[in-house]
Amino acid sequence: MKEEGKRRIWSDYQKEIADDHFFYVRSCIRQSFFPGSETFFLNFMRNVLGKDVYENPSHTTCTGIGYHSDIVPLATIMTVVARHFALMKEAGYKNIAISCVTSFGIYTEILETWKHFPEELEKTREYLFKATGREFDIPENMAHTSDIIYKFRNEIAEKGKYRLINRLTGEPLNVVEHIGCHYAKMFPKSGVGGAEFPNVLAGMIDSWGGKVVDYPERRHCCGFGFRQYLVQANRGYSVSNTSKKFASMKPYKPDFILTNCPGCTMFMDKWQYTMKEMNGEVFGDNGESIPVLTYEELAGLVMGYNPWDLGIQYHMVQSEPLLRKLGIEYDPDDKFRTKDGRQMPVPENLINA
Amino acid sequence: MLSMDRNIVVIGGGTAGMEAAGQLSKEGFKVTLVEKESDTGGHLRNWYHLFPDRRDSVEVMNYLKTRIVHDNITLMTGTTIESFEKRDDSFALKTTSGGELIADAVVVTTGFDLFRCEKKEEYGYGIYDNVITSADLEKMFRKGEVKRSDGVIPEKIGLVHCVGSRDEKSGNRYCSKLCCVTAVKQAIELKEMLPAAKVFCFYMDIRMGGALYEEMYREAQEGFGVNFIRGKVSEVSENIDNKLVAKVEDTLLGRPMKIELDMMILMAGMEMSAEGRRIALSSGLKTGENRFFSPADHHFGSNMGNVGGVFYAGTCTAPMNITDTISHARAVVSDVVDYLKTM
Amino acid sequence: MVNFGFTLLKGRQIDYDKNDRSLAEYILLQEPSFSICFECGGCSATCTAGNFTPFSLRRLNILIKRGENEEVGREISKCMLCGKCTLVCPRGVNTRNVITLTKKAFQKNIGNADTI
Amino acid sequence: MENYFEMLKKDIRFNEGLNACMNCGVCTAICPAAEFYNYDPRKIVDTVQSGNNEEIEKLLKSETIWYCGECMSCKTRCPRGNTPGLVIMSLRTLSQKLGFFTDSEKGRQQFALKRTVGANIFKYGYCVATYAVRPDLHPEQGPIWSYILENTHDVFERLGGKVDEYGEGPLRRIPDDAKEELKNIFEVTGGTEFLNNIERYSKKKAEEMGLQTGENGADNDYFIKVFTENNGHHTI
Amino acid sequence: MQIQFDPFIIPFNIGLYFILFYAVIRCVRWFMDLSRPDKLRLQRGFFGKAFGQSIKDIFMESLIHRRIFNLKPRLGYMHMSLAFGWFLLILFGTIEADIFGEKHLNAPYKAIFFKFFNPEHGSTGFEAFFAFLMDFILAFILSGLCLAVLKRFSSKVVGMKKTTKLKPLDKVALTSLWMIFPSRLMAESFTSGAYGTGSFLTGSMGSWLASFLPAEQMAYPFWWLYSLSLGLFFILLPLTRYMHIPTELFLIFARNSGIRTGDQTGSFSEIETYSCSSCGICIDACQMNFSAGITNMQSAYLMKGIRNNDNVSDMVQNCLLCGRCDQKCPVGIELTPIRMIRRRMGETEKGKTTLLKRYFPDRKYFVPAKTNGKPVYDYFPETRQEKCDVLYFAGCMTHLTPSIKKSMVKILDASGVNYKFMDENGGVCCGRPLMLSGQVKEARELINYNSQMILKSGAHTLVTSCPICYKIFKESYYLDIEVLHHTQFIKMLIDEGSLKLNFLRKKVVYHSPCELGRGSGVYDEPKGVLKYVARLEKTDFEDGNSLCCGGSLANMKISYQKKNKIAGDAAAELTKGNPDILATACPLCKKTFSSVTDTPVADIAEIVAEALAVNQIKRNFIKQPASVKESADIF
Repeated sequence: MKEEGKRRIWSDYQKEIADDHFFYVRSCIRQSFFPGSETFFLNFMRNVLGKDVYENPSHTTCTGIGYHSDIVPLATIMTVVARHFALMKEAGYKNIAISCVTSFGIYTEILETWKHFPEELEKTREYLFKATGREFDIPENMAHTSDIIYKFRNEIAEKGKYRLINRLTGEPLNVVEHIGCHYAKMFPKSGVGGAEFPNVLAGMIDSWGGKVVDYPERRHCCGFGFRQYLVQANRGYSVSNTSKKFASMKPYKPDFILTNCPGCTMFMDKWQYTMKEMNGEVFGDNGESIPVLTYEELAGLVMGYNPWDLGIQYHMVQSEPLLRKLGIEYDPDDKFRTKDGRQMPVPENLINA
Repeated sequence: MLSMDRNIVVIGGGTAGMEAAGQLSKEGFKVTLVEKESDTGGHLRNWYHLFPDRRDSVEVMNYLKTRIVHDNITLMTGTTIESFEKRDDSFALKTTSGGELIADAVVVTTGFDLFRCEKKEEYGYGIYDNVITSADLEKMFRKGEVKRSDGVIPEKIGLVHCVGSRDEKSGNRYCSKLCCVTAVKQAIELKEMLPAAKVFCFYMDIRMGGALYEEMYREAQEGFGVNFIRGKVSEVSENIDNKLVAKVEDTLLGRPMKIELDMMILMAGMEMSAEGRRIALSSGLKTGENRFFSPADHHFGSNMGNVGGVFYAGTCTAPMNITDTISHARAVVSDVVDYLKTM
Repeated sequence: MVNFGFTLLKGRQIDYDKNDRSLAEYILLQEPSFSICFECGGCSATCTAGNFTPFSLRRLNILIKRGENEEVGREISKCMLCGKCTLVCPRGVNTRNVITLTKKAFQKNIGNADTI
Repeated sequence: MENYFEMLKKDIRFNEGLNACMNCGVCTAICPAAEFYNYDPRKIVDTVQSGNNEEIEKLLKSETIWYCGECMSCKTRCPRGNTPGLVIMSLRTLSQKLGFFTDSEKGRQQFALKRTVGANIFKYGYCVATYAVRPDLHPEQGPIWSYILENTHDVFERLGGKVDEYGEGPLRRIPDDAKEELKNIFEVTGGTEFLNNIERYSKKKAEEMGLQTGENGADNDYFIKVFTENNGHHTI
Repeated sequence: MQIQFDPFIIPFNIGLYFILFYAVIRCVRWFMDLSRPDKLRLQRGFFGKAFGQSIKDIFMESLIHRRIFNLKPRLGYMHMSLAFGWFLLILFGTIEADIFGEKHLNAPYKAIFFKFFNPEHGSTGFEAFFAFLMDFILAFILSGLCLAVLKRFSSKVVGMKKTTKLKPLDKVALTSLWMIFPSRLMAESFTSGAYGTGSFLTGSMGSWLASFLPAEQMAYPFWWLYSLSLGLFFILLPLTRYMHIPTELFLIFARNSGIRTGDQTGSFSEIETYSCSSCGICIDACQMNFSAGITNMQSAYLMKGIRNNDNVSDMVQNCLLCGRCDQKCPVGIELTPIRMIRRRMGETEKGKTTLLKRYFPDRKYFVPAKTNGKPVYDYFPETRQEKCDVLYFAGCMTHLTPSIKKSMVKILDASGVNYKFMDENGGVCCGRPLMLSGQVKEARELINYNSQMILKSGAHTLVTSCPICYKIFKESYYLDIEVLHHTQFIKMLIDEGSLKLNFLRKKVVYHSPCELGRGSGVYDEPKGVLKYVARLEKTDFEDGNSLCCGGSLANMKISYQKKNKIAGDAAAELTKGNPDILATACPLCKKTFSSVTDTPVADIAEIVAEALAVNQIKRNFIKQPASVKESADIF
């Protein structure tokens, strides 16, 4: 494998990422499953990097999951998205930072559509005005929050307390990166490093000292497939695709999986539990399962945040083995405490616990 | 006798250029053959055997070399034409080194470039060690040994048709016409060199238009047991024992398929050469949607350019095999003669 | 044991390297003309059985070559050996012998024939 | 019989997604659905581009169009710049407009999606929200999930969540006026009608099958049926 | 006073009694193995009037070898001189011994070695007559022997293109056989020389030998040699193809008692395989041999293979089943049925053979496997068929030659019969190809399916255009309605005057399809029709002798190229006289020939359709608006 080849491709796909003044839109899944990640992102941007990131409380879902479950028409979702642009315009922002990869995909797709079919743009303006009396501009810069972390990856590396080095062996950690399909597969130019060899996570892992694993099913979908997961009868599809990926990465003995899509993070975490339950299969080294982290969680760990404030204890697959490798000292009995330090009951049969 | 005092500049010393120059000089014209490389021959130099009869390219090369040995021919290697313009009846050609050539007619034979397979990212050329191009393979043939980067003899080899041809994503909608037969030729040569190896051709259509091409195809199946799988390779990756893993649909079964390969050969398509593009821009020559020079007429003017006195020969107008290129190069002469008569 | 209400699915992807192609090798040895099929589908178009059921000799040939013997086993017996395919084949493949050999091979347990 | 091909052409996603297909199969080669369902996006595009009305109608009533997971991997590689995924989406939309979706087991599931995701959008302003993910419908979420649901407030508080409170923060309550606007948008853009359409046809089907649908929610026979039924004929 | 005994006769006696004893045992075993009805048949045949016929056949075939004679006189003569000559030698030898021996009813050796025991015999006139007779017969035999020896070295001598290959024991037996008569000649000559007796052959040769050799002493060793070669030959006989000599007798009785091969192995098919004398006539008759150059699968080899209990499955499959060899076999072995049985048996492993096994082969006869109820063709649609008087079944092959189909429709419409087209939109195969490949169970399913259709139609006649279908409809369908090939049907229509046909001024030759001609014995109707509508010319290959087009569905192994070779050669032979049309009555023959000859090839139906009087088409068109297709243009 020739690294320079990848670098050449990456240099072809350097998307422009705004530096400051972001209008932040949340992700249904990320906030429901990884609230700590979104919180970290905002704190880190605002307090550590001193950036201006604005969140408007009355922004809503982009209805993307509904759209991809085919119960929300295109015109509708375009207008919902337009409403967010309107809120952004009203607040005087031009750069949008999107927390969800599905949303990111939707936003990109819609902007492309408007480019090719200007009449759709006009129709959307009318709809939005009719429905809300609002007007909107198309954002100047659109970035997924992982793009932004990528942009500041070296700052994090400098400020960070830890590197992705196995303290026990001194070797760099084997990291599997998983990119949400809707991040760049639809519009390669919209993603850092394009669709085939995306750099957005690989870049982070690189500059934080880890080693990226390139395994055969790297580009394969995590298996969410919207309706294929949301309806119980279809979940076989979902878990089967995930198991395919895991079987393919297993020989590389990954220390953890890094993803930029909240859905993927959740599935790759929860399906490991399911597969273990179904046929006792585990895919990590020495009989452990593989921790799955969001890039925010990883950045947080690298920066030396308290793991429990990042919420990694609320995954099915627990990260203690990884923390030990990283040499992060953590307080076990702080793990399940409330904000004000009250001990909560300890959940049972978690994985790697 | 019209030819004596007329000079003609031929741009590009590849197959077409050499043949055209030779033919023109025989007609008695003063010919200047300009070649940007230090030596003439163009792509032919890198090829090993030629289809359909598998004769050594060197024989053809030697033939062409003898063609351009003639008092009327001035050979200028290592020279690049910057641009040229028509001054009433003659042309002034600027070389990049600042020189100038005056000609009564210009024959453009700038040929083709091979598609840069890096652009087909999903095949990982330049990233995965054992993904190579048809041209790379010809070099290996010339060396007489086909090996993986780790020196191991490959046991399973895949040849991928239509790389950079018939592909919007890589910018070329047209068919490069010769990749199919090249693939079959190389498949046969691979089997001859490594009889134990399994060879697979991944194709969308097998376009065996030329004389004796279809026969080669059958020979490959019957005599050498080459496997033909109808489906465009979608994605290539490397697994832990660094074999290549190709994903393709076996479209005739309607089922996705995964296959491990020791080596994968990309049939690089043909593109208008960078040189040609530059000259087209700088000198106002028309090019088609496929970026090749578009001749004045596709049926009876395939050698004529949109500027009177500018002529084309060979693969600067469309993908062509050696045979057609040489015929095309010979045909250009009659057009040049006709043109100069009217001067 | 948790009841999830769903299970892992059997993949449809042909895993060329895992498949057993002894059947194909056997047939190629006995009936060399098997190699020159260029999958034009003439046989399937004229097939008497194909008139009633989605049975395709073209498809069968490829399945054999890929080592998808299980499906071959499910399909092979549908043929009535009427011989139209042999007559229309532009490459002169001895199609009926391919069928008979396949059945024979399965009886000899070549190419995990447990399927029929 | 209407001309379904013409109807499809009215959908811009269809025009985006379908140029000429040359059946090369790059889409199927990497399609997650093709690997586990009796499904071949290439064939769907081929059928559609044939413009054969009967075939298209069959498609609209079939299980096939419901297998796609809309991961859009197919868009990346198509040498003709097609997007089978988009073609499928337009087929699904049409199938629901015409009420054909209730003819297939997988199609009927749209009802379940409407009752869950669809409902969430109006109720919470989110497609998915922690408290809307019921462990009984999501056993694969594992023990941690029931734990989080039992201690939602505490868990979220520490992680900066604002469960059911106004203001910024994860899982905050969406202001009513915002929800109102969302509603209006659905009204204006035909989203509401589309959802009612699903509801209407599903109820019709439920009657045929002699099952209760209830006015809303997941606790009715028809929902349970479509949510859990799997005839096992979708894969080999 | 004569000597009564001499040790040299011992080998002969051992041999003789062994072979007699052995023959009895084999015959008993064969008899025991016959099915009960066959046993009864044989009994009735043996003690009934069939007996006379059998004796006649034995005389004509086993001794005179009439059939071989008709085919290849020189070969016939060879076989006859040996068989018949030897028979006479024994007969008259016995008579001689009986008359001139010191007592009547001597032991056999007395007759065989008569000269040794009666050296002075032959002086008186009556004796001399016998002496002359015996010499004459001996000379007759030796002449045949010469031919046999020559045949070994060049088979052309007896007009054979190929002769059978031998295995070692055969060689030994053969030499011993060859030794018998020369040694007798020498022995008798020397004895005669010593005693001045003997007739024109032994006498003159004897006196000449005696003139420079000590005849007295020389004779004895030759008597030994004579006896040894006889003994050795008798003992080896069962291991060699000469076993056919005794077996054929049994075969003739069995056949004349009405026993047939049927569809499973049993003692009759075993008797047949042992009756094969490897004369090689089938090899010459086989187009696989003289056209395609395939020389390892002909019936003679198959019989040998079965006798040696080799794996013959490939040999069995690689055959057109055209039936030319059955037709020509001088012993009248039912070769095709035996092949068919073997096909049903599928793969047979080469069994290992001990010497005992070779004298007494084990009798594990093949019985077709019981079918398990599970249907293979579960995808067939519900059978449905409208009522009609005549049901027309085109057949798969006919669908590939649509002009035959069209012509038949035109003819049927013209004839005005109330008919229905059973497989107009493609039907289920008749099952014959599966039968031919030995897959009886599968074939039966198709047969049952089609039978239902036919019965539902309520038709009284089933007409088919394809001899392949015709044969199986006739043989395996158990239909209680009349089954006709379209040539027979057309002939019928012509005879009853319901077809008005013009006479075509065309020179036509007729190729009789294997399945229709040799297979089903239909020769006259097709030719009758052709005579009626055109000028029918004879070819060198009429009726039973007609060639195979090579396209036969029966051969799964033969390559496309070789098929074409056979077809090409056959077509060339048939079109020698440059006919205007090469007529046939089988879609497959038509298709096969069309691609290899420039002469227009036409099915009889097409020719008749062409000859159909236009006004009649009109008439019936008005009467019966059934579809009148445009005439098949083949000229």
